[in-house]
Amino acid sequence: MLLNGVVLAVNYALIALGITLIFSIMNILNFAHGQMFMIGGFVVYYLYGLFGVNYFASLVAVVAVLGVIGWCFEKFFFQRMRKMATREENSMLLAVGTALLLENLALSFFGEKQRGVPPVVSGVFKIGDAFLPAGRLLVMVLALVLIVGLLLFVQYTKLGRALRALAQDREVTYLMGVNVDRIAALGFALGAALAGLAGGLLMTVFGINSGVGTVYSIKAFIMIMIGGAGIVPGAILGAVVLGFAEAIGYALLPGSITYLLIFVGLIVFLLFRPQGLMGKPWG
Amino acid sequence: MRIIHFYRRQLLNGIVLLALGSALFSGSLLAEEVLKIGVLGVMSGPAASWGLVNKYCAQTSAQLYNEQGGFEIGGKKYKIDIVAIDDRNDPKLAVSGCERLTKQEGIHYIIGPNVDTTATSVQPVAEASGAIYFPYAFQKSLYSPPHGNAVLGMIASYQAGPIIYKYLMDKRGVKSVSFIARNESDPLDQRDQGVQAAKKLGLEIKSSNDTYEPGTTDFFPVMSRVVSNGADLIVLSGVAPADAPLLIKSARELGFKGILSTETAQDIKILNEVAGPAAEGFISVGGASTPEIRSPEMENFVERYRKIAGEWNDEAGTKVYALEMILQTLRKAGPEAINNVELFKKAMDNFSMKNPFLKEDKPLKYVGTAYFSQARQIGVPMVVNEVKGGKFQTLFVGGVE
Amino acid sequence: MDQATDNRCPATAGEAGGSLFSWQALGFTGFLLLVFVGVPVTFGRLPYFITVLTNAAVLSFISLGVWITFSIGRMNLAQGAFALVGGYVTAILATRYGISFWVCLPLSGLVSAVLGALIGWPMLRLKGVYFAMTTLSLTEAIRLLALNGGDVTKGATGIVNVPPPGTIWIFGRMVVPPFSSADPMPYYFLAAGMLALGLVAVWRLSNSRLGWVFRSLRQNEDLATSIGINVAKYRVMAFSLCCFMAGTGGAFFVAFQQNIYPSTYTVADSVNFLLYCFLGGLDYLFGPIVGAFLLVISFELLHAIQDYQALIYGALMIFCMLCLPNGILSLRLRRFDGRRNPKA
Amino acid sequence: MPILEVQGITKRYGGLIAVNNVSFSVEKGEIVAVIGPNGAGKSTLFKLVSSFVPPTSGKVVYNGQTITGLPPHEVARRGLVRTFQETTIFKEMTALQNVIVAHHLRCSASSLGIYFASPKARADEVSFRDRATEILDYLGLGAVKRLQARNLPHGHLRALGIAIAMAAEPKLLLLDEPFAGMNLEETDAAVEMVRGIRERGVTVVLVEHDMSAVMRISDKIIVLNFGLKIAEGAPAEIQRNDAVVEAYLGRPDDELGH
Repeated sequence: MLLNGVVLAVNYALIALGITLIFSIMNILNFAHGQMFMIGGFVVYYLYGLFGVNYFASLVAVVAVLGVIGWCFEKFFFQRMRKMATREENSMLLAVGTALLLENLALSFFGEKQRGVPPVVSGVFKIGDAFLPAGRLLVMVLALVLIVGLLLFVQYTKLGRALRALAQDREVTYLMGVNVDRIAALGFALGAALAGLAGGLLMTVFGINSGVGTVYSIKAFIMIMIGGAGIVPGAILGAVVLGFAEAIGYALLPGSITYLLIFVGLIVFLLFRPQGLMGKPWG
Repeated sequence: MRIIHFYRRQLLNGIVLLALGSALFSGSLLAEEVLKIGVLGVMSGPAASWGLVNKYCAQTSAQLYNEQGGFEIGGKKYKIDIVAIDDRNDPKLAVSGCERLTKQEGIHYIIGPNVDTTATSVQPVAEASGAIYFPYAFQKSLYSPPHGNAVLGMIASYQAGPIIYKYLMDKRGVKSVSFIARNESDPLDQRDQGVQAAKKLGLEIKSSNDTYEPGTTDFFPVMSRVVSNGADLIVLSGVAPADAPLLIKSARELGFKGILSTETAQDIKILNEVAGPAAEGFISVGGASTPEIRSPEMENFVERYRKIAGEWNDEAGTKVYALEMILQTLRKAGPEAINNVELFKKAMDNFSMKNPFLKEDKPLKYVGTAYFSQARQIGVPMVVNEVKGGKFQTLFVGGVE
Repeated sequence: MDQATDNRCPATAGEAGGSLFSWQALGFTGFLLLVFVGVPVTFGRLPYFITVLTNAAVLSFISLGVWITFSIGRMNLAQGAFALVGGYVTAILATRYGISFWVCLPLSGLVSAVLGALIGWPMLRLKGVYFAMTTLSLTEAIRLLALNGGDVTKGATGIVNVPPPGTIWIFGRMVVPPFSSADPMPYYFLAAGMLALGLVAVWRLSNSRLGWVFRSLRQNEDLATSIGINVAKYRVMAFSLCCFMAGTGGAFFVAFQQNIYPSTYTVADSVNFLLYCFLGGLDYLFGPIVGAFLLVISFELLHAIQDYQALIYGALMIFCMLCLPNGILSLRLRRFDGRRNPKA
Repeated sequence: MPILEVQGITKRYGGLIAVNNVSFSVEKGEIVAVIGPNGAGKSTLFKLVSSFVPPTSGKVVYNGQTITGLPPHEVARRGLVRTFQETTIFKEMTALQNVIVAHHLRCSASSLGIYFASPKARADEVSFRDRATEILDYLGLGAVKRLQARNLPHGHLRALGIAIAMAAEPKLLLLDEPFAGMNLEETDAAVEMVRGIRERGVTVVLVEHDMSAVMRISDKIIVLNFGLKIAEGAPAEIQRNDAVVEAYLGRPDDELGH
């Protein structure tokens, strides 16, 4: 049960990190995040599942594809919107629109069926009373590596620092001579790539279909709300909380009651602590 | 200002194009006698495959008949025109879709909708406008008097359940059972019926209140609860084709050694892709789809279906029946029945023909009297499959009265 | 631009009473004529169109509520939740206690409004994304509550066979004929009536001082507090009005479809209500109506190109958002400004 | 009786003490200024007095009644009205609409009355419009009253902020940095404006950074540093006060911090 919580938490963290990255840079809640996750899964399905490309090479392709999608979204949609719109709600609704577009595109191109791929590794580990299939372990390890890699990247590279600066203060970053639009597009691409990677990893365990997007988007929202929107450690913490809440809840209660409690808990939590566990107050 | 004008022009162009497009599409099928059949179901979103399979089946059969110059009723050949509407599983859209089919298109025979929510929503409209519809939803009130316009298109799980359980008790020594259901109207209903049937047969019910949310992807937690009850058999009640392989995989990964079964149709490709070897031994209900019992006509259909839909879906083995039954019953009832469903209903009562999709010579009838006290169900043969070596293998063929 | 805006809303409430004869009123009269005379005469024989228009009318009625919360500067994703609450109130009262639909309809709105006030009181302290996310959670929470409601909501099996609205007799005269599913016309009239009433009510609200107070909340809550406006009170007032509309709208659909399930309103529905407002234009009272009618009708029109229906629908929406970020109605206004004020 | 008495008010944020046991009083008709270097706690004190932030301890007495703990709109209703440091206005209304809305407290009609445009509500609105026009004219905004507020020139924005506050008919007006970012000429005009407000019978408390303007108009000055009151007195006394001079001149870093 707790082991399962760990596996869930690590994977959720990957999703949450992507969405929190985009949020911190642009103050946009990326509604299409789940759809990006889904597309990442499909890229792996086609490359690894159908054409027999090496799994890790497929993951690299996921980064490339989603990076381009994210970059285009920011470049052609959100940048434009920010310059034209008079109300802050507009970007958020545009994000909803992009989610709808991606989902419908996926339905047209990938079809409606559930897809899966052969396991990358097989076997099941038994730890005490708990079972840990090797596939899950692999996904967990890869996700952990990615998370650590991302944190190092944001902390120590030039681009990472520019992203952080942008997240803190748009104006100042602009004055510092950084090309804000370009960095923002790169940030969006990075966030999208993370969502896609999460999809590429998790699809080996759970499979994928065109309709899963919204579910993951909502989970991502819950996580960053718990942790504090736009805060990197907050996203990880949020993922841990949600992962364990789900694992423990499902083990003790019927499924729908678990989520009922999670939602009610989230509402009550936000009422008392709108900034999340680690975040600064927003708005 | 110029920019705005530019966009406005584009917008206008778009609207004109749209209008033109729709005019073209509706104008293309004129000339001969046309028999329009409606398909109403969910064709987008997570459950899209249910409605899409209905649509593809109807289109495939229609294409096959139209190539032979149409379907003959009362000496006249009719081109079959399929009008499909996506209700997105939204009752609001189902109602307006049904209005559109019945009132706008003048259609009296509709295949679908796919779930209780939408099926019960279209009931008043269909009855008021004199249309027969073929839902793939199990709510009994749809088919029982005083309602009489709905015809169940498949074997209901509460019909298949007892037969499967009995078989497994006799042949596999199953003594206890656990249920897991998708938390929606139809599946929960199926589970309750399944539990009753199992009790009647004397099976020990180890657990029955585990459910999962539509949209769940990680079934590990819920499955570990079910597996821990230690039943010989786990019944997946009303699981969607997308969920079944994940459930099976989780159960096997958790070390479950017993039998897994479901009472709904599944898709072998999805099972293989997602569950892989874990799908071995999984028992499900299909239509006349397994290769060993198919007739040549069915083979022909399968091939054409592949062309239209891109790939075969085993669900289609069940859903192929609806249009065939509509057409054959119309032939028997005569051309007046096209616009008068009362004649159709009368013809249903003692309708019988050779099942064209089976190799074996078996009759195809309307059944369901035992459940709905009137014959409001297509007598689809109940083929129980087991996954063996990545393929469905027919365990036995049963039927419903 | 600025001049024109000022002319559009000349002052606050004082003059609104006098503007009854303005072009707004004229437009509204035209709208009434179209809805109650034009449509029945033109489409009376086409029940399918009538059903589509009925759907669009009630959906825009519900969206009007969302528009009110937009006017206090909150993105409300809980409208689906309150529509569900309203729907269940009607369904339960009508099936279990046999209460007439005509009593259930306002009652559903009232229950939703009270619930909205109770939940809204603490929740409206949140702003921006946080409010949006909390309301989104609420939509899910209410759906799950209905799913686990046991005997009260009948869980996932839903409540079916809800009787249609009955006859109204006043002094022995039949004022409203019984509704039947054979004829969508009475439903259409009811829907159109609700929309017209809702429109007048919200129009009145938005032109009165209350509307200006709401707008002041959107622009700056602290400043509003500093001049003595009880921010919390007006926020809750706006929100529960919004919930009232959701509740009555939900009740209508129960009577129209004669059933309700937990999945009747989901997050997708809540999002749609927002989109209707947004596409029409958040600054215009007619925004949600234009948006809802356009989206509902264009979705139906796109049936012609079945396979790509959803795809084109999505693309069209993005196109509108990018080219008309302030809504479709902003087109008309910009042109209007351009003529009067060539330099703008 | 003083119109405002602040008694030992303290505000802590976590371990940080923003305002530490500050007391002072303001007589009717006075102009009192609170000054201090950046980070001295002026803004916090301002929020404490206007009840936008609850104090950790101490209380504020206004017109003989304790107002600590009352919601800020209630405090405004009693006649203690604040302005904002930034150019806080209702950006998407015209200047006139801004001031008309700000008459909210003077509404004699109920919400329902307003909704149905009862005669009372109509009379209200007519009088609000007249009064708003009068206030705007008085503050020199008559010519721009039909402009969308967000397009007003910078200097006018602060005047509009004050006009909004005046519409609430304050007995005590709290001005937050009314001279910040102004050049000499503008400051002169603003000083005249503040004097004019006092002439209309309004007591003024202002928080300000600009020493010279404050020296010219204040009857009394209170100096804060690190949350503590370090001096209080007439402008001339303050100018001679060593502690004040040190606070301002001895720590040039603070000045640059903004």
